Amino acid sequence: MTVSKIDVSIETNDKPAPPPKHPNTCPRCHSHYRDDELEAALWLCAQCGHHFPMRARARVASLADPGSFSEEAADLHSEDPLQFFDLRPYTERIAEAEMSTGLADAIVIGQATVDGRQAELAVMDFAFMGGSMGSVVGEKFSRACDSAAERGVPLVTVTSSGGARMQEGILSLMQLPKTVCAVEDLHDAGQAMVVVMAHPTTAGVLASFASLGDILLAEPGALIAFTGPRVVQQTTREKLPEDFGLAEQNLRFGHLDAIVPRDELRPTISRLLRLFDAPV
Amino acid sequence: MTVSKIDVSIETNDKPAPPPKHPNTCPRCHSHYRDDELEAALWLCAQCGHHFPMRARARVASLADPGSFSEEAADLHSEDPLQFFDLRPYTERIAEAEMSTGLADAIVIGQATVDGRQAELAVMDFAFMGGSMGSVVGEKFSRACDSAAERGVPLVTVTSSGGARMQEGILSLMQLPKTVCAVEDLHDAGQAMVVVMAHPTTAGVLASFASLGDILLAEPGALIAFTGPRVVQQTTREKLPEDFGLAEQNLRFGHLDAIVPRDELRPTISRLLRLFDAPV
Amino acid sequence: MKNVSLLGGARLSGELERLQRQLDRIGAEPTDEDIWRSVQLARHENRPYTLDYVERMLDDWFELHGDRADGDDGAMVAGLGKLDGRTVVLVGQQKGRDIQERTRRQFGMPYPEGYKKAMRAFELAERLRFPVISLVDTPGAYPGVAAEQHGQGGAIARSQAEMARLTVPTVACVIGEGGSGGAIAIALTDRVLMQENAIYSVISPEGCAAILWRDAAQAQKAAAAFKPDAAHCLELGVIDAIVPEPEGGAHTDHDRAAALLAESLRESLDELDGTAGDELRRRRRARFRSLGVFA
Amino acid sequence: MKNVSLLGGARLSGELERLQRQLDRIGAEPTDEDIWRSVQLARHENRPYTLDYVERMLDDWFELHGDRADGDDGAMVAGLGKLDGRTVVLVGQQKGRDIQERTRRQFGMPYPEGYKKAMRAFELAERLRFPVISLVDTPGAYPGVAAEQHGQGGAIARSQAEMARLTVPTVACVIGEGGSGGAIAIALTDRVLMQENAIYSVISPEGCAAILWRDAAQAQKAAAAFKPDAAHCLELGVIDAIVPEPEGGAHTDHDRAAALLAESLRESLDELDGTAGDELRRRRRARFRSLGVFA
Ligand SMILES: [Zn+2]
Ligand SMILES: [Zn+2]
Repeated sequence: MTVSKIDVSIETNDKPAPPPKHPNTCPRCHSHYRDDELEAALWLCAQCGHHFPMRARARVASLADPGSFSEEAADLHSEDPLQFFDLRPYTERIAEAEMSTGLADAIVIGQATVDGRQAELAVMDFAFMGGSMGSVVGEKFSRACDSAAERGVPLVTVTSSGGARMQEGILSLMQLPKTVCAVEDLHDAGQAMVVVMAHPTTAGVLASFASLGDILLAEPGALIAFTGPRVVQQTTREKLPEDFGLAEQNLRFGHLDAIVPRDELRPTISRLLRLFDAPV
Repeated sequence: MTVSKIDVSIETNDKPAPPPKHPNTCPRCHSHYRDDELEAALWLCAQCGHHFPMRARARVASLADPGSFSEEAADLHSEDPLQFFDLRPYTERIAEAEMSTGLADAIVIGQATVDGRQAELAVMDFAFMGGSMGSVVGEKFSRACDSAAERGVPLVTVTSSGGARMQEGILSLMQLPKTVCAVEDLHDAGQAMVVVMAHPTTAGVLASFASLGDILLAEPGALIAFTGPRVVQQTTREKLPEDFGLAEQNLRFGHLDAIVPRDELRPTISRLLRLFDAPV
Repeated sequence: MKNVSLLGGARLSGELERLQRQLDRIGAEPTDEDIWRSVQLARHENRPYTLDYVERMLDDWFELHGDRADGDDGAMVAGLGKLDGRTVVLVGQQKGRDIQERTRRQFGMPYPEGYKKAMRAFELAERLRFPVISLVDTPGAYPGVAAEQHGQGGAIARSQAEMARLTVPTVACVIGEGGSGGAIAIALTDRVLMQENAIYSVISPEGCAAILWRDAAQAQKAAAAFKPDAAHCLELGVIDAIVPEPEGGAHTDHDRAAALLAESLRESLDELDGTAGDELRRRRRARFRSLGVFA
Repeated sequence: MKNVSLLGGARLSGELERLQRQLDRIGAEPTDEDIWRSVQLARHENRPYTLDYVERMLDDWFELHGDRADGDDGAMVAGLGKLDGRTVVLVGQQKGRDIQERTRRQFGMPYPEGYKKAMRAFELAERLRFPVISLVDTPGAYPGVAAEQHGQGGAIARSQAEMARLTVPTVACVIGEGGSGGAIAIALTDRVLMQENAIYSVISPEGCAAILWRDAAQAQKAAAAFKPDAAHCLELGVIDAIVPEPEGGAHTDHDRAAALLAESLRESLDELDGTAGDELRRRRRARFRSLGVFA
């Protein structure tokens, strides 16, 4: 009997690396920041440029023209189709994530303008259960595709995900083909998708809609991997290259169009919306 | 001023390797054969399986059902659009090739049945100016595509070419896009192409129709390269792998579906014609 | 079990009836032990693999090799064959029978090169109007350095996208392990079938246990929780039908297993016959877009 | 020169007139010295390269990187930009200006990875309905071990096939060396232009001389024989129009050269505007299928 030792899922799923002593300590240069300092600086380290995690609503605010964002499908909530119970019930984990993030799930979608040009935004939030992709993420992303197609505007997607929502079992896996089909429908409607991969973009999200953008951007230092370094190391015992799975390696191997620092994202997306003739 | 030292063309063009003392001596195991022995054995060395060059008409006879081959466009001849003259005039080289091969140019096309199934055949002949691709090769191959499309039958192509017909200058290069367009028209008509790459299939032929077959077969030991080993060696000074550019390497690197010994070609093609539902 | 509603909006009534019949036949909800037995049978070393079925189901098999770029991935098989006189393109992961073959085929875990080979086969099918059969049997896509460098995630995404574009009939069957992204990469099809003792899951039981229970040895508990068995997949609308296996499991009688699989594939292809290509595609996308549970 | 008939059957009469005007302007047949001067100017180290034109002709340039498989080939540039307010996809080989850049860009000789990057750009153009502009400037595809192993011949063939399938308007211009298969890989377009001092040939003069004269030093003689200059290419129907350069050659005034090129590209795109996609494709294929001289 062959028992596979392979785990192709997501090492970071629901289990983010332990936070440093103070959450606003830069892991690279150890500078400390107050919340308002980081917020004013787009959560970039002023000393070394490290990209701190950025929450979905802050991300939307940093990209959309002030007051232009109109959220869609904000009320969609996960069900518990498998009555899943590991060390705790899934329903309890969701309730806790809702409380701590103020979000209904790991993605926010809606209409906005960027420098006066219309776009649809779909922005993931790693803080909600590791940005894992359950039914709600799949459904909301798909609706963002439809909204963009119907209004004839490009879709701008920001990804950050540890992978599957294991508690939804096989339905979590089905969000891969579901979102792929939604992107294909968007493309058939003649609309473009720009993807910004933030840290981390892994597993199911990378293996579905995130890789299907017409333009693929990434933030510096973001982990972009189907299987992350720890699982690769454990499974294959291979020696890993220095920058294994990082955005920089992905660019070198031809998987990205550009690495764009966070403070240049807005002008870059603005330029792309002009190129895609997004309506004013 | 950058003067390029790169010659991306064909080392074997019009300049085949010097023949061994006796043309029927196996270059691998040095066995000798009479003409009729080789002919009876499909020009395969009985001792080591070496594939001797095979002429176009013999190839047709080995694939088509007896009496079924009906040649097309047999009367097409090259013109001399550039009045090309190197050490000798192009017209003289053509006349000589015609005399020595009994062919009008480096390809033979026509209708045939294989095990009772209809197909179009397009078979190149390296003996005619190194199988170089001039206007006549391009035109006849394209007509073979049209004939196959019109009759609703698959096209079976056997390639053997050193590359471009330099004496036709830029028009020789234009046979690449020309034959590519012809294959696209064939595919749009819903018909399949099987390609058999015989030694050597290089340069322009490889970089156009030969690579576009739905099924790519090769004979054992055939050189299949855009740039052959000598030019690669001279240009880059790289150390070449043992089997550089050979069919075996191409299979390993994913560029071929199968290597098929010559005496298995006919049953293989017959099977593919069944799979393509070629008319009886 | 009946309190979980039947999902998958885009179905025809005839299909709903067949679903109901299958649910009735299954009868009682599988116990945790039943589920674990499926996990073990799905991985049984004598279970028939893709090429075992090919050799029993198809005539005139011609295997395609290579991705036309980097290599020929042994973990993915692609080719042409005749199923009852009809030419089909077949793709499928392939595990190895002995240790040499397992190594050569990476235990059925494809590199990006494998998915590119599959995509090439899909393109050929589309060009020449052959239906596609996809046999899913993988622990997952290969988790290695070169696989990542060559774009494993992107390859899986693009393979699905390619399948979402096809206008020929397509049928997938999970014949062993349907492991995660590596499986769905070739399973975005008009009909999705699953053998009685196959499993289909977003993560291996061991992986799930290691993450959620902090203990890989809790695999049986994890499997019971995420329910990768065919009956539950059918109930959730993830698959369209269950393919019966010989009494005791497919490994007990390869010939009989192949005959049963061939019959189900034929039935699915017959159902899809005569539907226009763009309508097939529209329904295929609607089918997958309907999957998920939310409020 | 007039005794060689005008080839290229599938032309419209308006285009024939323009051809005739251009032939008249050229006047006398280029001498062997004229041809050799073109060879030298086409390779001049100060000649504008693809990115020199991009920066002068296009607004909002966004460069695409990578083939989504193996790497990002510096010898091939691809991106999006605005030409007079119209979004276009542009691809082109890129030589290097200094020795570091030349090395990084392999002297403008793409690997298969470069052609795959171009194909990706073509697909994007097709999907989003942008016209394609292709700037050709290469001694040829890279002749190395890895390039062969990754399928140089197949990549060139498939890039052409991709271009033959597009239903958006496409224009190519040879802006320097149009060297052999490496050039035609991105030049199967609705309109093919050539700058006054560019060359377009099936082999380099040195390569031709080495093979036919058994002496690479006879390059000038070879060039005179196979006539890679714009006037002869126009006469043979291989190109549709000649793009003028500043007096003395494009290297003397990059801005002026870019303005002249932009004007010709704009004119070509305007001509193609309003023709249905499948008709564009039909004419494109007919154009290339008409090339050749035989009896
Ligand atoms: Zn810092
Ligand atoms: Zn021998």
